[in-house]
Amino acid sequence: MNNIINDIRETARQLLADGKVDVVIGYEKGSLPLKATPCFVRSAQEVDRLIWDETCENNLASFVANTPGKKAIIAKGCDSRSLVVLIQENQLLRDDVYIIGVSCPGVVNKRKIEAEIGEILEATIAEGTISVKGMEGSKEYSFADVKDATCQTCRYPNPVIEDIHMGVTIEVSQSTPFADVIEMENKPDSERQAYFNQQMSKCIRCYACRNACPMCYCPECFVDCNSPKWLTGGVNRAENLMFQAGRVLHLAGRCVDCGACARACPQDVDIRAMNRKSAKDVLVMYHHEAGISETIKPALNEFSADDPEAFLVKE
Amino acid sequence: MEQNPYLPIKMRLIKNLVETEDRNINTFTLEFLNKQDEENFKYLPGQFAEISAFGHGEAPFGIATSPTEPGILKFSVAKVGCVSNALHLMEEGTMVGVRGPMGNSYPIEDFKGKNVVIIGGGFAFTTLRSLAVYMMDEKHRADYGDITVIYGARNPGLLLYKDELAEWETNPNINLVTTIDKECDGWCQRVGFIPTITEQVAPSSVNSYAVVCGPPVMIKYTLPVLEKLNFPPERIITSLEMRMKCGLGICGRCNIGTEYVCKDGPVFTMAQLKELPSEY
Amino acid sequence: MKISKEKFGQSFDALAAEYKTIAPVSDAAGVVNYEAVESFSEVKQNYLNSKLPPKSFFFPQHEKLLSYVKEGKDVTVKNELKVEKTILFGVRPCDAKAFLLLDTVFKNDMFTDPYYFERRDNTVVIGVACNKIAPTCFCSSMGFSPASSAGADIFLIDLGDSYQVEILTEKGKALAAVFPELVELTVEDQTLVDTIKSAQTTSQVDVSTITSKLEKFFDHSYWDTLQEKCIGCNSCTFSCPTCHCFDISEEVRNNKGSRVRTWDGCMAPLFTLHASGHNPRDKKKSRWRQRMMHKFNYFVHNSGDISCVGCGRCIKSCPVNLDIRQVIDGVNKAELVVN
Amino acid sequence: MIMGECQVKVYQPDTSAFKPKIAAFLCNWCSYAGADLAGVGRIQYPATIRTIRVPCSGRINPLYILKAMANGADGVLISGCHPGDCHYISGNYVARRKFALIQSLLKHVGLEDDRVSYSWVSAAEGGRFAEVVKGVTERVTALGPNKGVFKVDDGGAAGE
Repeated sequence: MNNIINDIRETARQLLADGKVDVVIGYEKGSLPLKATPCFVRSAQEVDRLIWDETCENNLASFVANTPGKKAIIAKGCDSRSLVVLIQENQLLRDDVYIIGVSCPGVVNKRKIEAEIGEILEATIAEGTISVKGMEGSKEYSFADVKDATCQTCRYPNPVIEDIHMGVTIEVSQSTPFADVIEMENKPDSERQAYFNQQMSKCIRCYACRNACPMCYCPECFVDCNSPKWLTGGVNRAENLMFQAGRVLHLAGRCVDCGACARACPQDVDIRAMNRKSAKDVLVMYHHEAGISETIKPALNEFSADDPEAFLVKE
Repeated sequence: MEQNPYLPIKMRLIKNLVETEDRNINTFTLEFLNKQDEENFKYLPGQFAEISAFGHGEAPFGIATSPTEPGILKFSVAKVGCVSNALHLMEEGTMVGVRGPMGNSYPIEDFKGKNVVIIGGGFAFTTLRSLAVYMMDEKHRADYGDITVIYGARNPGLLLYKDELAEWETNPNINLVTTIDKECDGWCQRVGFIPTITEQVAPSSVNSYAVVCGPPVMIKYTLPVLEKLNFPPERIITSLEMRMKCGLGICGRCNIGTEYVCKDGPVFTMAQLKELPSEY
Repeated sequence: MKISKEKFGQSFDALAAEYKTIAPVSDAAGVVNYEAVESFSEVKQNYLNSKLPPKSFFFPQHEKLLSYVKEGKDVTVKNELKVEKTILFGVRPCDAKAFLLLDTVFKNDMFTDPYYFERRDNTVVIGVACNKIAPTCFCSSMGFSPASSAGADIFLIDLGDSYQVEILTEKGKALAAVFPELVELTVEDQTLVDTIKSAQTTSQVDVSTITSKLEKFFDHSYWDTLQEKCIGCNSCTFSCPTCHCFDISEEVRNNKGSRVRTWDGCMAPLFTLHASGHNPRDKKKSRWRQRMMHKFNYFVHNSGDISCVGCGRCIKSCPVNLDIRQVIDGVNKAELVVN
Repeated sequence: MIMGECQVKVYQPDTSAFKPKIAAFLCNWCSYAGADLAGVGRIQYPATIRTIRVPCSGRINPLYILKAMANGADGVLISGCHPGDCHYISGNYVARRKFALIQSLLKHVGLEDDRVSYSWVSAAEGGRFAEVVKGVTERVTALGPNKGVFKVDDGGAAGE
């Protein structure tokens, strides 16, 4: 990892020094253990703030469109897919962004660790091992065991679009994609309903999921619209489900499953469960995955005369 | 327990009058249902009230009537949002909710013995009308010096209270100057933007207060004129507009600096505004 | 004086029959929040603090203010204020202090918010000192400590199998009548009490000069870059025990409706958007500045205290790790440009 | 006219049983005309649907369906032109992709399969329209009233 960060810093330094970009959007060390924080580097002297490790969990693509000027962005596989969608949807000019692609081994799921050993006091990461001192005790974790759920099912750890590549390309194990969704689908209706009820009752509608999502860039979100008023101010299971379902349907064929929403959620709602269901449907029905190529049109911008019609009412 | 300030009183909409030619502003006349309600609703020019269009919501509007006009309240409202649209479509006789009066008022006590120059633009004339009518009332007229009203709109059709303005033209109690932005047929008054006209009319700043309400751009260019005429900032009064919900200084959205516009405002002197962050 | 947990639990259970009792409860995933309980056995022991602040029991996230029925042109309006006698058990010192701050918001020189105060007046707050201090806690910097009793009616210190009891208010006294006789602390108990009382948070920030510094800080360039990584969600404001901004909206079906108030926050652009389209705080920068200025300057002018209690919830919940302690530090370190 | 002469079978609703309310979003050019034809042809079908005419099935926002369920509809029927027959060339092709995803997602989160029904009915298929409504009504009736997966606390029914 150390070599990667040196390369990243050197690249950033060059870009800024040559005036090729105005800002480099990357990660710096956060104030909490095992948490990096987005940073905006505007001068060559500052590039040493940049870091790269398993704590770089934010999807920086969500900052790109709102940051003025030419920018370089450090992009993981999922971030790069978000950039592709943004470019396809004319939210971003390809020429305005210099993509420093980094092959990503995944990010750490801090919450899983905290659930076991309490709030984290100190942590170090070395060679795939995370040593953590928590309020309730210390423990060593193998990174694979505390990898974020998104990263465990990641199929695109290597950037799909980039101007320069960092790190060794990561091989993807071709296990069944969407095994988790299939498992969920096979459960009885009542069980699924109970699961989503329980998840949705946790939501406090802070909209961190929406705001952390690079694809949620609508100037006025349907939840904020007051005529028609889709949602009331009510914060209850049904309203929350309507918010999340509405959001998932807006993201159908666009969601790149970066998991930023789920990681942003302060209430730990399993937002991905719905998004991934929709992503799976898009893959199965329309053989499309969002953001893997600039040339393939998004699934819902396209159609074919023989699209499946299994949803039609039985007559 | 004291009265619940979130509960509106009911008032009957007795007149829903299209005020401007573009049909964008209507004047609503509301009638108190009983003496008690009216007694509890003691207000002064410059204050506002939260009006509920039941089924649509609640929004704050400046009171256009003067306390000297008993039995009713009037509001002139532009059709911009949910509540104002509902009000525009409302049939006469419908009950609306009213909470108030809210906010502070124009400093009419300070105005006593002084000349008052009222400068208004567009549909921001509502509480200014209240002020003018209040001061012109026979009980109060003697308290004040010269009253000058400079009122402008984009075109004659957009002037509020046209009948009343016509009456003021000839009223010796008040010196009315009306203006429109661009010349048009049938208009025999002044033509020009408010700042220019103010400069032409050049009301004396000696022993005078200026009250300015209007669109931000009008205020922006009128203030330098008033400064040139030597109005000190303590004697330039304006009324701010902010998004409001509770009207009680609690919900936080009209907060500017240490002030809550709904409770500590909406009327401020320029001297006060200079101390506040310019977030309005 | 102290009471054994067993006896306290019996009194608690007896009170639960008469009062609505709210206490910290742990869910299956180990997340602690305040919920209605019927017995002391449900109450989570040794918790750090709740994930969401207990402010929602006085100021719910979603609350009906009034309801109405329209009939023809007429309308009937009904007050929806409903209050139950409540015991709020297990409030940490930071949250209890936050109640005192909220009191100054919901009652100002002109108005009193009946929805908040009816609940507040009918609730007995039982505070419990912190035995454990999280790395994100910084209450010691905010003028109190993990064992401050301010804001509580009854204050307990957890001594393992018993509580040291302090009755602080009349409300507390009335409730404490059901406690069996209190016994003296042992020498060991006293040592433990002293340890807990002298504990300080490990994390500290300097807020001694922030209010005066912010006085002339409004146009400082510090705000330009500070907020860049903020994504503008409301997880900080919703998890804050002192944030109190709200929205009032209408929920309607056919001829019936109600007016509800819901939590809102200054981070949302719609918060200040006028119907005309004008927005006085249209930039993330101005919204972030508002949050800081309000907490650390405006609030001090209006209520005499900083509107932050150092509970650290916003630090833990922020998706981009925009740490309020660092922001305070940043203000402290920023140079004022003297013109 | 004497009722006995009427060719169509009179639909006899059971008044005691639960009668669902179904929001029907019908495209202007085919399904709405189909419903019209059913009416003109006096083809009886249950009076359970509340028709909302939309320009094209492609106009149907997924939120319409969610909002109808949230507002207490017991069922939703969506119908447009047959694929290939869209008045706007491709509106229903685009809609078809959306509908498939909506249907799948709603089932996934626990909404009963038959609550929301989709079908293609042309302007000439008045009889078929009636059959579709009958079928949908039967299935929704079998499910019973809206169980509230999306239905929210009725703000308006306060104080009752």
